[in-house]
Parts: sequence; structure tokens; C-alpha cells
Amino acid sequence: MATMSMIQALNSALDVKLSQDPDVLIFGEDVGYFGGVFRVTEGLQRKHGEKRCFDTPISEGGIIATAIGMGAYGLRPVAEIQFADYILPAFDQLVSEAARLRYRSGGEFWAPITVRAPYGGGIFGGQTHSQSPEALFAHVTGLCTVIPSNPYDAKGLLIAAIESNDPVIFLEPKRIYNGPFDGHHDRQVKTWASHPLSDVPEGHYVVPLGKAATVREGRAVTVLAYGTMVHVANAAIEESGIDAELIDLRSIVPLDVEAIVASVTKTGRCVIVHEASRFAGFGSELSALVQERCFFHLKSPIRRVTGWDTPYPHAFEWDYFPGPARVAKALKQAMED
Amino acid sequence: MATMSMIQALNSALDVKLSQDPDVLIFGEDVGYFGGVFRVTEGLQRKHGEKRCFDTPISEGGIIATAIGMGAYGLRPVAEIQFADYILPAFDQLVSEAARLRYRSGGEFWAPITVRAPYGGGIFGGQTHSQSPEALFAHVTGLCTVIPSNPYDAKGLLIAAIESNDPVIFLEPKRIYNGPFDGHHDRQVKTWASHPLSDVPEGHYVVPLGKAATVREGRAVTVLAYGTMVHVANAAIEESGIDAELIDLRSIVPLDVEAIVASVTKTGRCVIVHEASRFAGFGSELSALVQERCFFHLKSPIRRVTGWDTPYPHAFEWDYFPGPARVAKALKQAMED
Amino acid sequence: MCPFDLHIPEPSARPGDQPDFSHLVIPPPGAVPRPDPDAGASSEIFRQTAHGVIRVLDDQGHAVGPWVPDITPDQLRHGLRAMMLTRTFEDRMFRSHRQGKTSFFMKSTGEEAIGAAQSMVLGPRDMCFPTYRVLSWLTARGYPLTDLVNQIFSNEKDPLKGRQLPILYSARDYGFYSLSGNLGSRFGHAVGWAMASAYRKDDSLALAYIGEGSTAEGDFHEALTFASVYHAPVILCVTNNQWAISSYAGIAGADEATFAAKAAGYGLPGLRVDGNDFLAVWAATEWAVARARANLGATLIEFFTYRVAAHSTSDDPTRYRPAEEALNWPLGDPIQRLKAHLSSLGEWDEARHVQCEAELTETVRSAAKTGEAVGTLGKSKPPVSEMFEGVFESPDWRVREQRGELGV
Amino acid sequence: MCPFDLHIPEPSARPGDQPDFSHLVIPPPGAVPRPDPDAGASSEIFRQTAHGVIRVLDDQGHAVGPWVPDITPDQLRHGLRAMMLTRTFEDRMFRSHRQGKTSFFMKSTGEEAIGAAQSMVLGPRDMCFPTYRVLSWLTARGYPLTDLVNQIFSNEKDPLKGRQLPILYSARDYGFYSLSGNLGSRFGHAVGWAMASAYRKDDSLALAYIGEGSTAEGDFHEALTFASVYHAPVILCVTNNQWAISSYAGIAGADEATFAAKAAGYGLPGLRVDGNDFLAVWAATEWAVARARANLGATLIEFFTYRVAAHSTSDDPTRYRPAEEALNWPLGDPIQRLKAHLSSLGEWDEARHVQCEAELTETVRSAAKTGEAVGTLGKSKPPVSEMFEGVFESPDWRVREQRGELGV
Ligand SMILES: Cc1ncc(C[n+]2csc(CCOP(=O)(O)OP(=O)(O)O)c2C)c(N)n1
Ligand SMILES: Cc1ncc(C[n+]2csc(CCOP(=O)(O)OP(=O)(O)O)c2C)c(N)n1
Ligand SMILES: [Mg+2]
Ligand SMILES: [Mg+2]
Repeated sequence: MATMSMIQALNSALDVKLSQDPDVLIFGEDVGYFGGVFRVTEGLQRKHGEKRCFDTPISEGGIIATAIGMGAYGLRPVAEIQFADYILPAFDQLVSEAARLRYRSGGEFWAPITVRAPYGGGIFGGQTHSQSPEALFAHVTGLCTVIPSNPYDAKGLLIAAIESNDPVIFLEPKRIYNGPFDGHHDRQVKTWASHPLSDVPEGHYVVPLGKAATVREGRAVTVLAYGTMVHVANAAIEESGIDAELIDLRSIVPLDVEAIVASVTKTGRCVIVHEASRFAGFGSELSALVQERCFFHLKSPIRRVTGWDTPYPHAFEWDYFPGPARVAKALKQAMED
Repeated sequence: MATMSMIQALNSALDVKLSQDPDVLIFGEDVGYFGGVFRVTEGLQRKHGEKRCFDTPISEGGIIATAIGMGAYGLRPVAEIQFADYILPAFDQLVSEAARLRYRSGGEFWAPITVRAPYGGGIFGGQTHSQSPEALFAHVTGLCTVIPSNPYDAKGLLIAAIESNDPVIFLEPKRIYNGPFDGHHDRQVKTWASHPLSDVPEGHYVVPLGKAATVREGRAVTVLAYGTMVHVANAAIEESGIDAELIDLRSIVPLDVEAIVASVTKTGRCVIVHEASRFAGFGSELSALVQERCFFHLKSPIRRVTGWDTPYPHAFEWDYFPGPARVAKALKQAMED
Repeated sequence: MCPFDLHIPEPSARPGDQPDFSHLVIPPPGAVPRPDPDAGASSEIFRQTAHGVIRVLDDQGHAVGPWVPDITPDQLRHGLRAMMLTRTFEDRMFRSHRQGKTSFFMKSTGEEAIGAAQSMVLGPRDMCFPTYRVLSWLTARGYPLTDLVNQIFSNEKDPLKGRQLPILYSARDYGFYSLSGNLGSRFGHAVGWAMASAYRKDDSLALAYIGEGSTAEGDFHEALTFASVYHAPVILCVTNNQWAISSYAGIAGADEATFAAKAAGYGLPGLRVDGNDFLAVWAATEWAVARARANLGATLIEFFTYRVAAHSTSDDPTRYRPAEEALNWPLGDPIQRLKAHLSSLGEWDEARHVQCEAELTETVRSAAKTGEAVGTLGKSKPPVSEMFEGVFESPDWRVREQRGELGV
Repeated sequence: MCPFDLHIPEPSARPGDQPDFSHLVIPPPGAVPRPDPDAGASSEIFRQTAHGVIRVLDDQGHAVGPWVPDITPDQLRHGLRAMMLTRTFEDRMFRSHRQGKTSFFMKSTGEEAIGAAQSMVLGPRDMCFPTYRVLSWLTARGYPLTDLVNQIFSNEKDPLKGRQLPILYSARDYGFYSLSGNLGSRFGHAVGWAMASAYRKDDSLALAYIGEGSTAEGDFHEALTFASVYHAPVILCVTNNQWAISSYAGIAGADEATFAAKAAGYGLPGLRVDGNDFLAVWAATEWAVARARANLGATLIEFFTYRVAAHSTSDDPTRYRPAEEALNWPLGDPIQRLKAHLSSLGEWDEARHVQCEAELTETVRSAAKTGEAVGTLGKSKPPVSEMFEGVFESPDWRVREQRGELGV
């Protein structure tokens, strides 16, 4: 065991897989010699050689197309897209090719690729370095989408993603790369060091895709969150003093619907939190599912606390970001209705 | 007034705008001399000249980029994407550029473009000629998305889209291009001729974006649908004998949330119907909205009748397609709960 | 200042006009020199290979010039048979569509030499990334016709389990990658495959096809860029059949430069080849294979050919081009030309040709009948549960539940 | 059979190595011929313009050869001032970032000649589609520095209303299209603009920039294809500054071909130009303008230059290239070179240069102070209601309601 930040944990996952499996290789913009703009691939080229971890042209479509071809051949490529905002030029490759290859070929070919991308806001990155596009992937049949919230999960989920024979979009909330940000942007920055889930085994382990984690148990209301928002929700729960149960979804496809239903059946109330804009965001699917499956248990309307239906605005980062105050308000409303 | 099929009505809308406004021009794959693979632009090049309606390279990204540049200059381009399935190579242009241009430039530039695309299944088109990607657009702040269900609306909405100063995705349910398909694929094909909404004025008129239509009034349950599914839902209502209120959304962004809430407040029950696959589909947003705004009026769970969470499979067209039997079943369940 | 004017390209002839190919500059067979396969990509000679037309067969069916390949009469006959089989099969299936036995079909008439020759030049461990117009790749490798028929009819024995549109085959064991309706989006997969093979120090090379119209997609450029940067062992082929549904090649830029000329911008050799000349296709492919095997990376080949039939069963080409245009195509018919060559060698004659045709007609008829006996579209299909399989490696709760909802 | 091997390109020098530009072939000033602006794109001469380097200023600051432009000393001084202002301003804002006054900044050090000269050659009705590294376009046109500062500080007077990352300006009245963080995605907008201008028989031409690294995006190819097919009056510029963050130009294909060489594949003229030579930039741009104005369509220009500073304030280039590489760049510093030229003409001297520097430092200081007085990041911002405006032309119920939820 070692104390790792999320960046170190992700780096360790890649290192473990490069060491174990000659079919794993890593590529993306600036990931080779330099080690990536967020340093996630630091040292991997030096250690494993330039054919295992290398730079690519600035061409997200080309990166994913290349990965799919390699995957069809039999490798397990891990592609980095420098920011999730820049995954869109590759959207057709992901949707029309990676997600459909196994199905349409009757199982002759498939794309066991992992696409990593730093994602989300809270870093004053402006419109094109802050977006949370997970809902777009969730609607695509054939893609898995994973979003870790801490170093331990990040490593175990990334290893699971690489070992999966399905294409996985692996979104890394960049605001919590170096510490568990709870939305209090005006307070002292925390590092991972003091967080229990920064205790990360050095070697191989797996956190299975599709299993949610119960971050805290409670009886009054269920809070569904993932990524950075797990920490924000946790802060809101603590501050509001409400006996909420907090579920970290960890992967949105596959989704641990059982855990969700079990919790809301128990609490009868539900608040959904995500940073992406609200309309047709992933919260709408969660809301629909909970409503369908827990209708007769619900004591108050399911609420969504999310980014607004605007682009991510630079100067208004903290007006846009669904911080603990907004979450706490929703918790209270859920209890009052 | 004339009796028009949806194709003729769309053609008439384009003809009217080409005649009225020299800033309108049309381009896309095969739309020029040939008149489009679905004949929507037939005769327009001959009548208005090859600079008003012309063929493009097979490059959806290039088509939309070109349209945005023209729109920024001051024209009102109407681009055709041959099938909605092939809009994805242009996804980045639509999301990162068209949808964001006005906002990010502080209002200096905007993209008054209309992107037409035949869409949906029911024509044995297989995986890549049948998809319904509307949910992907609905989540993108800054894009409007319109889906007509009959010739009259198609013409009025398309004119409104072209005249809008916002970018509009205009999805044309190709299964109802020539007749009002109600999902009974084993029955005689109907043409538009006998449908009242095939009575279409020859000249200019507008059906405003963001106003739903109540197709039939009822007191027992609200059905929300758009495009082809309006006809399927209507058939299911008739066949089930349930006193349902059927709302044709016509545009999903802007969405006529008032009409939805008014109806469900009255009926207390809601069934949502779309052809796209279910998970994180647009039905999830509709369900979430209804749940949030009508919670205390709801007598039974909101139900979704949709395509399955699989790609669109060629041989299983009618197993995949959410036909009248599945809709009727959901209506009955909604009444029984 | 002079105002600008928008240029909209137009083809040389439309319905009602005389077919007109006078704008095409086609050098005589044997005129284009053959570079060494290890020539530097910037060497002058590649201007000629990219702007001329590499041809071997002359009008008399003789093989002439520096590109004459080393090829046996048996190989030539095998190729001819594959081309003839392709044409016979496609004619039959086209009729099946008319009879309502399937929803959709596409023919490759006039372009059969390309897939046939390349399939024979490449080895069993190589992988081709096809378009919908290279059925001859499969016929040359003996892919079972009944499997094709079953796929086209989407019947119970459809190898793709009813999931895919007719002719969007997948045949891994025959070096034929999964097709899809999206144009261009597999061009880069070939580069990825080739890079994987190089990464593994394997010797499986990749060959990809793209229509001339589809070269306008960004995927084309991205694939060329990756192929160039990593020296991928891949052969990138543009089948320029002059038409993309109703759009002539000029809409993809053909009036401004050849497609082979795009190679130079990536530091790659570009070859422009008579696609209706089996021997030229063979020779150019061998050249590109030799170059790749020497670890010198990718080659871009433009096959100059003509789409004789309608784009698909949904199309009527007389609406946008002269009905007789195909007959006027200056590079003739690939089957007739190979037949003439074999005959000139004394290795084939009219009687054998007629006999071969009859035999193939019977082979196709019998495959079609076998498929029809299983069932045609709507009359037979794989179990509906197949709709829910293969979305992921193992189904998640959504497809499990939905399968339950549908009761299958 | 010989197995393949994967080639991973590597730059000539990494930290710790001696900077090494010996692989660059740079002809002397005046060596590349100047075609007529109406020369056919396939003519031989464009091989030289695309593979050589068009240069005007020699080491002594003299203008030599066929590309010497017709330009007045006043124009030269205006350009020099714009370049110096750009550098001074960027240095100051870079320091402001260090002081926490903004979240992000990028410099164009060493590349100032490009935007400055082109901005002067193009007219007020023309539109440029910039990258984040052509601030000199704006300084050459007198865009108010305080507006820049307010945008960079995202303060109350930010012309972009707090919505955009620093330096992603938009300045329609100055012929400067809205920037965004996405690379490459506006290259095709320039072509659309140019086509619209031609459609309207207007005379507004478009000019677009893209970094050499970003040419790998599909957008680049799509824009070139449309520009070529419709003969759009657009000037398409690749600023090849050798680096894309930590990736050297070879990762974008520079070891295989020049970027200007890609033009030929689209039947377009390609010019490779010394981007650190104000006169060469000027002359090449005038050439492309003349060609476009004659309705002959687009030109692709590669500007050969060097990114002297870090990629951005988030970057530390000493981690991936020798710290002294910039000093070794064989084409020198564009400001020094223009200064030398003006001095050689007797139109400038050291004293005037020093005085100009002092003046510009003061101009910049005063603009910065004015902006600081309004407020720096986090200390001042536009009304929060601006977050909800401009999503659509008029807000729909979602933003109206959400504005209410937030209470602004
Ligand atoms: C991405 C995409 N855009 C558009 C289409 C519609 N479409 C199908 S075939 C075709 C023409 C293709 O022409 P070309 O590439 O020349 O190939 P050919 O049919 O001539 O072999 C078009 C536009 C498609 N299938 N995919
Ligand atoms: C679509 C997209 N992909 C990746 C990035 C991240 N990124 C920002 S700048 C940059 C390097 C650009 O290099 P180049 O095009 O050479 O321009 P330069 O910075 O050298 O001027 C990268 C990869 C981005 N902004 N957009
Ligand atoms: Mg073609
Ligand atoms: Mg660069």
C-alpha cells in the first residue's frame, strides 16, 4: 500500500498493465516523452519503451480509429484524449464503430479499447476545458462509461476497463486529480494524503465495472452522484445534518440499478447530483429509472442538482458549479415536500 | 391549399424560402441536380439555379463547417445530411461551434443554420439508416431540435427553422415521408392524401418552434410523442379504447413544457413514446420533468415505450420498433397501477 | 475590385447529352514507369505514377510495359472466374431484390478486377478493410456463396444473425473486415491494424478501400496522416469509379487533382492504376506489398474505374447521367479485357468462357436456391433473442430485462 | 518474410542534447521563384514554392529576390510597432498570470510577423479566422488594448461578458472571428465565409490559421476539399512553429513532407514561407490575395517559424526540448530582422527603437492598469445574469427558470 493521488493511482494502473500484458499500449497527444499534460503517463515511456507509450498527431478521430483497428487485431490499446471536450471529433468513431463492431460483425471483431479523458470543471478552464459529456455516451448502446471519485477506485476501475473486452470511456474528474474537492472553492485546497481511499495497493487489483459504492449510509434520502460530485454531495450532507445515504455510481454504464433501487426503496426520497448541464443529462435517466422502479415508495419528487443549461462560463465558474449549498438546499426541499 | 405528402411539403418550404430570401441556399450530398435521395430538393436547382442548391463532397463535418461560416457571414444556409445516422462526423461542428458561437463571441457571431436529416426506422434500413439520435442533440445547450409528424407541420416548422437565428437540427421521420405510418407494418400502406394535415398552403406560413400540438384530447392518461410515433400512439389509443390525451411535441428543444404539465396535471398519468433506444433517451428527460412538476398529481408511474437498448437490427425491425401493441400495453398498465 | 463568383462543378454530360470522356487524359498501356519499390517517396518518378495511369493490357489483350506482373495462367483463370462469379452472383441477387426477397442490394459491375486481383496477391494473414463494392475479394477466396445469400436474405442462417443490412458482410477468416453503412470510418482501422502488426513484429498487412466520393471525409486524411507518421504497413486504395450516387468525381475534387496525387502531401508514394486491368491491379498491389514488407510503410493507390450499374437498388442513374455513359468508358470491361488477354496467351477461348459462364450460373442458382429454402427476408430470421446478444460481451441488465419484456 | 516494425518519430534533440536544426533544408533568401498569381496550380514551379522556403530578407537586412514586396517605410514601421507591441503586451500579461490576475495566458513570441503583415495586407472587409497565436493581427489594426486586458481578466468590462477563456477573443469589426479552445474546427468556417462572399458576389475574402500540429484534424482536409472544389476565395495558413505543446512537428508528419506540399493534392498552390520574415509574409499574402481576387480560388501557405515561449502558462518546455533551442532557430527573430531591414533603409535606428520600446511599455502598462482598476479574475466580473444570456437569441424557459433558481 502507498498513499497516492488520483494521478499517481492512474499512472500506477497503466504501469501495472504495461508490465503484465504486452498487448497493452498507450497513445495520445503529448503522452509519450512528456508524460501527458496532466502527468498521468509520466515515466511510462522511459520505463516501457517508446513503442508502448507514444505521442500521436492532434486528431482525436484518428486516435480512436487507430485504437479500434489495433483492438480488432488483438491488442488492448489505451488512448488518451487530452480533454473530454475534445472527444467530440471522435464521436462518430466511438458511436458508429467502437460501440457497434461486435454486434454488427456477429462477434467476429470487437474493440477492447479504453479511452481516457480528463473531464469536468472547477479549474477555471472555460467552455472547452470543463465539460461533462457523459450523457452523450450513456445513450450509445455498446459503450461503457466509467467515472471514478477517488484514487483507489480510479486504479481498480482503470485496470478493469483495460481488461474489459468492451469499449470503455474512462472519464477522469480533473478537479480531483490532486485532492478531494468538496465544492468549497474558497477554502484551503486539500490533498489526497489524508483521505482513506488514497491508500492504494501497488500491484494489480480490480474494482469491477457496474458496482456502485455506498459512501455513507442513511435513512432519510438517497443521493446519487459520481466523480467530483461525490465529494460535493458528501459535504452538503454533512453540512445539512440530514441523514442521507450517498451512493457513488462509479460507472454509469453498466449502471448498478439494484443498489439505487434498494436505497431509494428504503429512504423514499432521492436527489441526483451532476455537474453536466441538466436538460437530457444523465440525471434524467436516473430520475426516470428511480421513478419507474420506486414510484410507490417515493415520498417527495426526485430532484436534480446540476450545471445550468448554458455553456460552461469562465468568469462564472462558481455560479455554474453545483456546489454544496445548492445540494444542501435540494436535500432540505426533498425532506420538506 | 394543396394536398401534399411530407416530402412535397418540405420541398415547398424550401421553394418558398429560396424564392423569398436570396440569403437562403441549400447544399448537401446529392441534393443538387438529382434532387436528393429522398427527392426533398427535387426541382429546386433547376428552378433557382445551381448556386442556390448544389451538391457537396461526402463530408458531413465539411458541410456543417461550411454552413456555419456562411451563417456567420450573413446567409441562412440549409444543409442536408443524407441520413441522421451520418450526422455524427459533424457532431463536433454542431456542438463545439454552431451551438456555442453566439454565446462565446458575446453575440458578435452566430450560426443561423438549418440541418435537415431524414431520420428514424421502419424502412428496413438496418443499423445505419434507422437511428434516432435526438437525445444527443437535446443535451447540447444552444441547439434546437425539431421533429415534425405531418406535412402541414413539416412545412411550417421548416420555414420557422430557416428563419430562426439559432442553429436548428431538423429531423424528418422518413417512414412518414409518404404516408402516416401507424406501426401496423403488415397492413396496407397509406398515403397522406386522406389525412387532414396533408392540406398545405402553397405559400409562406410558420408553425412556431416550441409549441406542442394536442392531437387528441383525453382525460385518462397523457401520451407524449413526436414524429412517426405520434401516429403509432394514436393507433394504440384508438385500439385500446382508453381516453388518452395525445401530445405531439413537434420540437424537443425548445420544449413546450407548459402543455406537458397542463395535460399530466389533468390526467395524472403519463406514457412517453419514442423510437430511439431507451437508456438516456429523450424520454428520460420527459419523465424527469413530468415527475418533478406533476409529482403530486401522478396516480401511476410514468412509463416509457421505446426502442430497445441495442443497435437497430435489420431482420428484427418489427421486434425492435415500439409498435401499437407495445404502446397499448403500456397504456393499460398505466391505467391499472 | 473584382467581385468573387462561386464555382459549382458540373460533369461533362447529363441525361440527354452525349457521354463525354474527352477531358480524361489516359496514357497508353506501358507508358508509366515503374519505380523501385524502395524508391524515396519524394523522387520525381512518383509524379508520373500519381498523375498518369498505370496500365498493362493493351487493346489487343497483350501485356506491355514495365508493370507486367509475373503471373501464371492458372492465376489468371482463377481471377477471371472470381470476376465472372461476382458478376453472375450480383445479377442474380439484384433480381432477388426485385422479387422482394431482400431489402437492399448493391453491385460492383465493372469494378470486379480490383478485389479479385488484390485478394489473390495478399496472403491469408493479411486483412482487408472493404467497401460494399469489393465482393470479388470474397469470391476469389472461395467464401461460401450460401453464406452470402443467407446474409442478404437475413434468414435464420445469416452469419451476421440478422443484425446487419444486406451485403455489409464480415468474414474474418477470409481477411475481410466488418463492413458498415458509414462511409470512410474504417479507413483508419486498417492503419491501426497495420500498426498493431508492426508493434507485434508480425507480418500481417492491412489493405483498405474507400470510394473516391468518400475521400472527402476527415477519416481519409486522418488515416493517411497516421499511416505516414508511423510508417504503417498498409495499402490504402481509392476506388475512383467516377460517381458517388449522383455526384460525379469532380464534387470530390477530381477536376483539381488526381486522388493518387494526395499521397505526396503525406510523403507517400501514390499510384494511379487502371482499375479495369486485372494485370495492372495485380502489379501495383505487388509493388505496394513489396514496399510494405521492406518496412517502408504505406502506399496510396487510386484505381481508375467506372461504376457501371446503379449505385444500389434504391437508385436510378438515368436521372443524373447519360444512360449510355458506361458503354463509352474508355477503359472497357475488366472481364472482357482479362478474357482477351488469356485468349491471346492461348489459355482461354470462347467455348471455355461460355462453359464457365454456364457453370457459374448454375453454382449461383444453386446457392440462391439453398438460401431461399432457408428463407428470404421476412420469411425466416434468426431467433429474436439474437437482437439482444452481442451489444456487450455479456448482456447487462437492460438487455436482459428488455428481452424479458419482449418475451423472447 | 520480414516482420514489420513500428516507427515512432523522435525530434532531433531533447533536454540535455545540443539543439540540432541540421536536418532543415533552408534555401538562401531570394532563391525560390515567384510564379504568376494566375499560374496553373499544376505547374512545376509550385513544387519549388511548396518545398523550398520563400525568403526576402537576408542576414544583413536587405530585401532580395523575386518576392520583394512593394511596401513603404511607413508600412514597415507600422508592422514593426505592431510586433513590438504584441511582444510587450504578452510579456506583461504573462506576468499578470504569475501574479494571479488571470487563469491562463498564451504568447506568440517569435511568430509576430505573421499576423501583423497579413492584417495589414488584408482589407477591413476581409475576415480572419485566427488561432490563439495571432494577437499581432489585432495590434496591427489598433484594437483597444484595454479591451484585451478586460477580456483576459474576465472582469466587468470583458467584451465577451465573462463567458470565454482568456485570449479567446472575438472582434468582428477588426476582421477577427470568434476563437475557441477546439483546435482546427474553425478552418472550414473560413471556407464557408469565402463561399458566402462569392455567392453574394461580394469582395470580402477569408483568411484562416491553423497550427502545424492541428493539421492532423479531419477539419483541415475537409476545409481544403471544399476550398478546392468551389474555388473559394480563402487563404489557408499553417503556422508551423515546430511544436505542438510537447510534440515536435514530425508527429504531425513534418518528417515526411512539408505542410505546403499538401496543397498539390487539392490542386491548390502551396507556398512555404519564412514566417519570421515580415517582407516574405507580406509578399506571399499579397500573392494569394491577387490570386483570390482574380477568382482563381484558394492558396495554402505554410509559415515556417518557431514557438519561442512555452505553449501556455500551463506548460514548461524545458521538460521536452533543449532550453536553448529557440536561440538556435536558424531564421532568427522577426522583430530584429525587420528592425535591421528598416535600419538598412535608413528609416529606423537604435535610438528610435529604444524610444518606441519605452513608449509601448508605457502604453501597455497604462492599459493593464486601466484593466486592473476595473478588476482582475475573481475580483470583478460581469453581472451573473450574463451566464444565462446568449445561449439562444432569446432565452427559453430553462434558462429563465434557472436564472430564477440562482436568484440573479
Ligand atoms: C458517412 C456517410 N455519409 C453519407 C452516406 C450516404 N452514401 C452512401 S453511398 C454514398 C456514395 C459513396 O460514393 P463513393 O465513396 O464514391 O463510393 P461508390 O458508391 O462509388 O463505390 C453516399 C453519399 C453514408 N453511407 N455514410
Ligand atoms: C480538438 C483539440 N484537441 C486537443 C487540444 C489540446 N491542445 C491545445 S493546444 C495543442 C497543441 C496545438 O499545436 P499546434 O496546432 O501546432 O499550435 P501551436 O500551439 O503550436 O500554435 C493541443 C494538443 C485542443 N485544444 N483541441
Ligand atoms: Mg464512387
Ligand atoms: Mg505548432
